Amino acid sequence: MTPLNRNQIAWRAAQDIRDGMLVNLGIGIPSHAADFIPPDRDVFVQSENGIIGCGALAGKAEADSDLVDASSRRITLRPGAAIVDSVASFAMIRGGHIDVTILGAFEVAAKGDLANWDSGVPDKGPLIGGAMDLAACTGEVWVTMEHTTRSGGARLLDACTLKLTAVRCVTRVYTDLAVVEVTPEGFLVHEILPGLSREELQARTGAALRFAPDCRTLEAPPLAAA
Amino acid sequence: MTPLNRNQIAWRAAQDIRDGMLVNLGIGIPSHAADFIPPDRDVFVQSENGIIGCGALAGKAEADSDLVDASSRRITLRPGAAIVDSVASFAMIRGGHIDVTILGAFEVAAKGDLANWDSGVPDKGPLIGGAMDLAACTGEVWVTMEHTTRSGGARLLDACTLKLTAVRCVTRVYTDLAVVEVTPEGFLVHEILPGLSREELQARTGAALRFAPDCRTLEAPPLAAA
Amino acid sequence: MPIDKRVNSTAEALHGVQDGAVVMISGFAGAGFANILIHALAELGPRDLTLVVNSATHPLSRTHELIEAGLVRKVICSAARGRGRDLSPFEKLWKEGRIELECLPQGTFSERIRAGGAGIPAFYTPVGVGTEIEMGREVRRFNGRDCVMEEAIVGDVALVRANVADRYGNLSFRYAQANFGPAMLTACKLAVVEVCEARDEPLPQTAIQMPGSFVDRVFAVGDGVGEGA
Amino acid sequence: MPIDKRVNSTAEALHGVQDGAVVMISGFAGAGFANILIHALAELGPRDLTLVVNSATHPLSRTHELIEAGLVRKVICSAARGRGRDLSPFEKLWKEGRIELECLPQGTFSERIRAGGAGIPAFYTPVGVGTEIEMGREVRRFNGRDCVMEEAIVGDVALVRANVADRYGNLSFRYAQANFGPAMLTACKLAVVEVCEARDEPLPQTAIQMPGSFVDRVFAVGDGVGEGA
Repeated sequence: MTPLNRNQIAWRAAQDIRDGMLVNLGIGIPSHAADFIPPDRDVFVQSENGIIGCGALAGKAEADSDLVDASSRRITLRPGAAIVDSVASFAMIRGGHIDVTILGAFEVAAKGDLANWDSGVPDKGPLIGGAMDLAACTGEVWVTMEHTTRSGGARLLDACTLKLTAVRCVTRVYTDLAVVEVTPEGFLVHEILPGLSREELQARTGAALRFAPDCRTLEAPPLAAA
Repeated sequence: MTPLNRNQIAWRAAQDIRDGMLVNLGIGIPSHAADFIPPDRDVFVQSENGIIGCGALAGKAEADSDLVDASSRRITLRPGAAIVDSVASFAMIRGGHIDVTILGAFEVAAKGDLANWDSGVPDKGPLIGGAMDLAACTGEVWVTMEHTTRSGGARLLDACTLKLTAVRCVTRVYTDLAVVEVTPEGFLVHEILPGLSREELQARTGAALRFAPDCRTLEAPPLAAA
Repeated sequence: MPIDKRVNSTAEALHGVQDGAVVMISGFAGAGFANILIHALAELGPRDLTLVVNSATHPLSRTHELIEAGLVRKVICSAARGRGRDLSPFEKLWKEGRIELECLPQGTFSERIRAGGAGIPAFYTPVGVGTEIEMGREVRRFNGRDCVMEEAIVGDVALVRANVADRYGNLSFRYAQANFGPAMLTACKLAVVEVCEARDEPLPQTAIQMPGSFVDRVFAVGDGVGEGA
Repeated sequence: MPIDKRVNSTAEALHGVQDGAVVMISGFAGAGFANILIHALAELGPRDLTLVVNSATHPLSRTHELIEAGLVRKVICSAARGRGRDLSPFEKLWKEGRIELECLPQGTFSERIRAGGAGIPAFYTPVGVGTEIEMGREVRRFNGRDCVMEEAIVGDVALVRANVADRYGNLSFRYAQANFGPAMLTACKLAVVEVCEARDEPLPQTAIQMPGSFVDRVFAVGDGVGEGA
């Protein structure tokens, strides 16, 4: 039983991106989902700084300091890309025009609350960025994260302990151990890592899990760690 | 004693447009002010449909149905003209970025209230257009109009009788008989038609007039009637 | 499947528009009327429509066809006065009490549509204070100035005219053609655009005035035919 | 006198900026920092500034020069966390209680600036409900959803980077360079732009992304020098 690595989590989430979607990908694991979108799906990736249609990362020769995504990475544009200013970018986000946003998280509560902007590190300044807008206003909010903290603490909880990003927003969670839907009745597991028992998964989770009748094994191709 | 014709009223108002101003000109007399701006002043004319830098009316050969001002007139662009959409155009108007708007009016009250969108003609539908935004949010609101109605009724009043466009907004009134400033103490006449006595002007006005210490004669060059 | 928002007929362009729909129609002062789509909608004939259109009476817009066909229950606009003394089709039905009217300041009209597309449920504006617009509205003072609260307007379908589109729905407009179009495209569930030309190859990024992500369907009508009477 | 908004020095560009000014600084993710103007402002040295800037800590922005020089009383931003474990200049002063901080969701940050320039004193947004943003804010329900009221932000001076300007102040931006710039130019009494190139001849209408009517002064810095460290 080997938990998925970060690239594999990103891969798994990417398989659920539907053809024609407009998606926003957060920093970290979510950003890698762009690399694993199945090639038969034509997807536009939006970035908060106004890029609609982010392409691959720029090679050294083509890198341009004005062509960046919201994570300050120098990128390229895909065919059909457009660029707007920040006001229009967040009008697009707040107006619900993004189909799905994939975000990293520290904690997710059983009713869908998300904590992903303040890990409680002392002294460091706050960083809200676009997370609250994306979480509060996007129709589907998917979270990719490790199922537990490094010290084994649960991240899927009855109630978040860290500062909230938005309430009742997360619709799905992709972890290294499971794919979990957030339903009005709480967490519903759709996929579980092969070799991991339901009891073991529950033991690593801070809220009651239910299991879908057709709960499957969580599988991903071998991928180098991100 | 000949009252100014409509082109002369427009001319007189145009003399007060200062160098570098961004102005919006309403339908009717105000639109003619564009023709009389002194040539030493570099002025941009904005139109509510998003044109910033209206030029002269288009000749037949250059007329383009997509290049119109808010009055549906086919126009040209001046050098340096820009075009924005309606949301941005009214953000500009509401945000106070227009220096002066010159509007037609049915009535102006001594405290600056403006009535210019509904003349009370029965049966006809209402037409607000951009008048309320322009009147409420432009720093200087100048009115050009005949001093009285066709039947001799006063248009400068203690209180408007027609539906209001905005309250406490008009700063100056240019009529065929006088140039009148709207002050916190009411109407203050700065210029009066030669041959017209102060008493005669007062008789044609529905609110008390005061006269500036340096009150001058109202003069305009001979111009064909508009 | 490669994205391609181009459709081949007005029937495809308007598929799904139903009775009771809130229809936003762009165009101002003669520029940007989606007259082919408006005409097709009149022929399709959904009833009980609410039109969100700057003018209910502009002679160069075919909006009057929807009104004359008796398809319109309500108009939200900033201008509803026909030219001259005779009553326009809108004014006739309005006088007879057969069409409801909400007439707004043009900046409030455009900003309410923008708010609808931008996830802003309501905002305050000083425009209309002290006028009949104030009636029925909440008034609140900010920085010493009274303002009225205005709520967002959202729609079911937007009918917008642009100049050139690409397969992704990216748009460019000619001169004053954009006007209410971009905002309306953001505020409606279904965003339909008629264009002179719909290209297979993408528009260059610098030529795009409206990202295709706000556009659902593009219908090419050829040069000029959508304009005028 | 023919309009010409081009100035020949940073001193001219920043003339009149005073102690206590609210300074808006554009730029995001490495693109669009007006670093020549920011550096010149730090040398000019007005005190007690309030900065309205998306990030108080971006390593490619020279905003830190203003902070390190002790000129800043308050920062309004959406990001104030430096990279790594060491504290950034902002975080040091903030920890010591020497800089006040208002950290906002980025869309609320940009929309409040836009509101400041668009004559909207306040608006409602669902963003921040149920979070610490809600504290001290009015909450109101629209269409079944709680929203917070947010007020406009206005400023004294905007420092913005663009690519090309003309004598009228019309601007075009490269790629993601615009970001907060257009909104900030509308929201400030004095709008100053640094550009690679300031042309005498007007930009073609189709190339203008920001009308010059919102721009007061343009300073040409030549290609590339304004960017990066």
